[in-house]
Amino acid sequence: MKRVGVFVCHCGSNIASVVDVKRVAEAANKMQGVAFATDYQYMCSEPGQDVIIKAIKEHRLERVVVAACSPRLHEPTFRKTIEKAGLNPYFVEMANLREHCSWVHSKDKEGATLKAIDLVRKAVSKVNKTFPLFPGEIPVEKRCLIIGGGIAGIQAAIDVADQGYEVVILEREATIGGKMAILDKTFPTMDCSACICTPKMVDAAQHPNVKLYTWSELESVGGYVGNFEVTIRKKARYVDLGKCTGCGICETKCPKKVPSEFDFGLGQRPCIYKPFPQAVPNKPVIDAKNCRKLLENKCGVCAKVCPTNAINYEDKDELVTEKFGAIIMATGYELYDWTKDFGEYGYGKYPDVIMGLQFERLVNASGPTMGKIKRPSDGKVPKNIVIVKCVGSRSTEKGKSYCSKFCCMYTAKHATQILEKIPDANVYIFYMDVRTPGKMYDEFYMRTKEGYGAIYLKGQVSKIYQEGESLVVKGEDILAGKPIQVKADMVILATAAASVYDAPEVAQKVGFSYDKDGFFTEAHPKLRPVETNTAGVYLAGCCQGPKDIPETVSQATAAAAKVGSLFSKDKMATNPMISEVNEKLCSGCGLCIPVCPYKAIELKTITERVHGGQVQRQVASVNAGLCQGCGPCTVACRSGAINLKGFTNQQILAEVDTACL
Amino acid sequence: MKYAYYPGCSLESTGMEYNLSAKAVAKHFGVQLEEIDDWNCCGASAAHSTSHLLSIALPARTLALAERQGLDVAVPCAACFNRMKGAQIEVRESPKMRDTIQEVIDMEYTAQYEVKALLDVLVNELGIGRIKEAVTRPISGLKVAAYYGCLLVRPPKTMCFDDPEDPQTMDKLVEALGGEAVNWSYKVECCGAGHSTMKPSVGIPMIKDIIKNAKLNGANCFITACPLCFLNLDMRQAAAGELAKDSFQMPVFYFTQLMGMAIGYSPKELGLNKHFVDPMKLLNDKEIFRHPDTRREKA
Amino acid sequence: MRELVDKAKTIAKELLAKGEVDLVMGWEKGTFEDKTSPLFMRKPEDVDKLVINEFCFNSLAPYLLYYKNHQGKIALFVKGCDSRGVVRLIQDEQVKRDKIYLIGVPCTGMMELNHEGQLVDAAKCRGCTHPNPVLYDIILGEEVEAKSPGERFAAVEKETGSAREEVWKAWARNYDKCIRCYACQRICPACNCRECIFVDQGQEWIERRVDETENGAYSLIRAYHIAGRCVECGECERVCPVGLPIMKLNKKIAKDIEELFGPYEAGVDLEDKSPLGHFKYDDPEEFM
Amino acid sequence: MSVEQIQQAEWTPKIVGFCCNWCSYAGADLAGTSRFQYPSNIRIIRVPCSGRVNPHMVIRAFQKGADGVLVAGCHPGDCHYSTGNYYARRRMLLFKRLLEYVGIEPERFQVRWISGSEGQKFAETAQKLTEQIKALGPNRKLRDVR
Repeated sequence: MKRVGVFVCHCGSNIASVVDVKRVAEAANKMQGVAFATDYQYMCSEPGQDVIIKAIKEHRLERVVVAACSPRLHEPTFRKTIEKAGLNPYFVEMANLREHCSWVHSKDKEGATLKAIDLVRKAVSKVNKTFPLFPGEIPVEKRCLIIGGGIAGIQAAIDVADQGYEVVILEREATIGGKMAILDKTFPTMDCSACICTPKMVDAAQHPNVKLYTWSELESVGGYVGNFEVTIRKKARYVDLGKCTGCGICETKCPKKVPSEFDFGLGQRPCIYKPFPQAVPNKPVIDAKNCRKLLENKCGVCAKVCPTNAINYEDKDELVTEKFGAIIMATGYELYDWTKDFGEYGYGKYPDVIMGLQFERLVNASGPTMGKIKRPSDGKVPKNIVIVKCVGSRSTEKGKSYCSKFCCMYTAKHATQILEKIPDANVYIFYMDVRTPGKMYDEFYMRTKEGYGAIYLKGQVSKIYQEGESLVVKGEDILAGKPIQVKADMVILATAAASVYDAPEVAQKVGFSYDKDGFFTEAHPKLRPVETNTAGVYLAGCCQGPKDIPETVSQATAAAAKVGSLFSKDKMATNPMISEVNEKLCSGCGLCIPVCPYKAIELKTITERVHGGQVQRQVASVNAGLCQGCGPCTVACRSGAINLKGFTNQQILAEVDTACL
Repeated sequence: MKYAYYPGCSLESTGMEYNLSAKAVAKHFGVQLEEIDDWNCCGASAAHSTSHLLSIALPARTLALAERQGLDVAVPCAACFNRMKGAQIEVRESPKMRDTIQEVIDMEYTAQYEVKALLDVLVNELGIGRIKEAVTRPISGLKVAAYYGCLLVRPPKTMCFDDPEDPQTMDKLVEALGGEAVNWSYKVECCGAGHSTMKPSVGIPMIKDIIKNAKLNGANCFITACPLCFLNLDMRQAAAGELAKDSFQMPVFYFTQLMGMAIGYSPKELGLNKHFVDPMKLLNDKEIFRHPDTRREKA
Repeated sequence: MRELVDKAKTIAKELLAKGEVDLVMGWEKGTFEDKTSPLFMRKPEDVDKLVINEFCFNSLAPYLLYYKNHQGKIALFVKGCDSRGVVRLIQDEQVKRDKIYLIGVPCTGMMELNHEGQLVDAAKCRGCTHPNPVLYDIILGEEVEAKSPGERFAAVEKETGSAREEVWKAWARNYDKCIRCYACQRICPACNCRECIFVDQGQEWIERRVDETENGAYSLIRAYHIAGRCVECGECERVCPVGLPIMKLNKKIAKDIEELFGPYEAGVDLEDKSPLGHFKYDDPEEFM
Repeated sequence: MSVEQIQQAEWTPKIVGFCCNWCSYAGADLAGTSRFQYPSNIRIIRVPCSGRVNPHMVIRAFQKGADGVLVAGCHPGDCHYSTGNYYARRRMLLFKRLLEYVGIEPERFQVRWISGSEGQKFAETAQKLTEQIKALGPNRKLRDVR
């Protein structure tokens, strides 16, 4: 038994008006192990804390119970108090006499007083089983990896780099820029997307603290917060970035053309190419799947015309491993592939039924039609255009259950763009709801409708089919209460924004969770929206869920701020209330491993002396940098070999025992 | 191959030619169709608009009888198939429903046997290859609009033997028989069902749209696997034609009739004399019943 | 089963003679006709004592726990249920697959004497779903059919709301009988802790008393400790000297797992995840 | 009055509540700050997560004299540790069925999701639980009667 001191707080009249605090202190004095008990008006006040410090010294107290308010409020306060008195800060336990007793039993004074005594006894029994705890320290590698070089990644990179830390942007495409580089205009201001995005791309690339790994993939991630070890696959580019000047001769001379991914197949590109003219880095890559030199060892024109000998057909993938202290996930989104589910819209067999991003290219001045809206099938200018919203969004039957959030605004944008470029056009927009919260957003929508005259029809489209040269769109106008049929020259589908196809795989590599739709899960939906449940990994942009550009940029800046606060110290203190393994008891069965949300447990091999010989066996081991102290592992362990410091089995059982007395 | 056979009420009356041709074709390919003893109404649309339990119990009784025969069930009519498959799945997935149904029909029913559309059996189970081999009178010259209607492949989670929006089973069949399956847009639209009788102002335009679209896409006849679709397209074609100011003259066939034709059965054996839109004009024009060797090839 | 013994002997002898393994575990004739004992064969001549018959109850899998530090390879005969015990031990990282050689015995069911002295089908085999080994290196003879797989949960009685007091009384009577010999724990392949919390004196979890409350806690918590891990071999109940219906609790949990989380049989597939080691977002919430 | 009758008259239920720190304990705190009244029978044990609650602790409570046990955690999807309560849910589902199977009244062991904003729900839960246990009377099953 330790010498325990009990300090009962009146909290003015908050506790004392209901609970007989004197009686509680007296009862405490008689409890086993209690060496001293007293009551005081305000324990948390300066003089109140002094009462505790003085008593610890005078009565040689080893453990302290403060019977006052909720530990969620003042536990940190009293930890500091007893630390001042020379005790380990974890030697204090609180009995919650206010929130859990006086305030909720104000009409039952006797019952409340008896309960208060019980709560004190419970706290005494728990504090008796407390062991000293010491926070650990882990060094922090002040380098940040940003996975994904879209606008989220670029913004985060600039913001982290501006704080003076080194940043690496990992991008799987040949250029940074992401989806924003594809867009023509941005709502609601209608400024040109490239005009605001490309300068940012250049800023990031030229920043002295930023390093770009384009045309690279994430291979593996090891380690933990402050100490990630990341292996990156730099894919063979066949162009020596050091030698290439980006002059572009190779691109013009390459004899083979294939559909351009950047234009979603609406335009063509050569087999040595930059995805778009303002690409960063502004240097080409060879498409190994189509290049005749690499496939058949013929051609070789690009090497012949290259003035700097930058072409290297022998180039190979290269693996690099680097250390980082933090990772920002900015992997973005992709449009849901409607062609596999939407037979009623033709499974993609009608060329004039296109997706929103394809339209962005059609209307873009540097796009395949030089900004003239022409329909893909025959290049005619469409007069009647139908836009279908929520294709694959908000559906429990097909596609995704969630709202893709930015489609309402971009369809309004598309409508105004069409009506500006083709003044006599008719734009019909089929919608489920129009959701336009945001600064100047609803005004934009109203202008589209009333100023430009886009025709909004509430209802879903049941079928699209080709009839002669035009498309027939059958739907419903539920406000008029009847079926409706529109003859259209072109249909734009506002398809759902979905997670990138391999997002779950990436999340598993880095080691955090994702939801049923493949979006990355934030640590807390309200209070920790840019963190993941893995310490040191942060989220920015659409990888967490659909969002528009301003939201993405804000989140990227927020993630950068989080990284900044992590990097502001050389060493990180770790929470000491984490799991620990009693290796003597641990049989190495590994049942605790799958239940850990943080992947903090792994098996390690230890060597033991048994009967004079040495044997090796496996035991669980907890990574202090990853463990957050939640405790499901302790329940998975049948033999009690894994225990949670601060909430040990012994402490909780002692509480149970006394609570039932 | 042996199946319990549930003709349903249509095949005894308006769809006699479907029954006739189905039995002939099945026999030809050695598919034994053993009619379920004492079968009853599938409930059609009447039952499930009255009571959900009734709509499960009616087909379940028939299925329970079939279970005694120890056979999977083949159903020619799309509506019957839809009801029966629905009942089977619900009983299979819910032990509670199984108990209730067994109590209601006072018979054991465990839903262990499959319910299949006759189309699925005669095309997918049999295999396109076997059908191709058996063709002696290719139906060349027929440009067929394969019309599936709304029930045969929907709801997709229940029916699941073909694509709900762009089904292919009958199209593949037509190609195998030597005809041309046209690509058209109204494959799975509603034929108007009972509306053509109850409310012709709604039903007839729906039929008109279907026939119009098929014709626009170059079809010269229909193939279907549903007696009600057949009835609407065939019997109401004149009315629809009036509305469209076009005497469509688009014969309608059950898929079994086209199969029977191609493997050598006579028009009478297939009930081709029972149609409202006389198919013989088209068939003679395309010389389907003339021996292939002696056909005059027409441009 | 008896006809398999010659082939079994040949295999065991060959394994030992060639030195592929240095220990073969099997069964030998017991003190009584209807019993066998585990047989540990180290030399080819030891193999002569090997028997395989309908009395080879003992699962040899738990004995592997005694050979965790064994250097060489060990061969053992496994019936369907025994092989599931081995899978359990491999999944629990107690045994390495490449350190053991499994000789599969398709099992036609064990036999035991009833109170009238007649030979009847053994209780533990009722509802067996895997008479054939699920994991083996070599198998003796043809696979056999499960006799009564539909009765897997036959032992689990329906919960009776009104007669709850009676139900508890029946269990309390049972708990009262338990002498805490821990035979059930020793024989269980899922009980592979280094120190069992019920046996180790230094723990706070339990008091080692023989009375209704402590025995009750022991039964329930032991059942819970092997929840989702019990391979349903029925050995615990067979070895219980006072005849407690231990498998009732284990089968009840197995049945609930199937009902709540979907089809699952422990120790059948090495790749299976334990039902308590993962979750689904839409797991039922019947207690709300 | 016989001794038993006296005991009966004086008996008030003992209820042990395991509350996760981030949601249910906070919910109980909120019940306090909102002054929602409930009977004084419940003793709350703070645990970091409902996933920390070992069924053995529940048994222990019954052994030591609890008449009812509550395990409360964050709503699915809200767990501070993202997934702890999902494991708790599976464990408690099985364990509750097991207790009921051996004849322990379902009301005696209850599991609830109570968020940090559900002070009202916490108070109502405590109220209802107390009433249910009062109606059942003292628990003798599994009880250590020494």
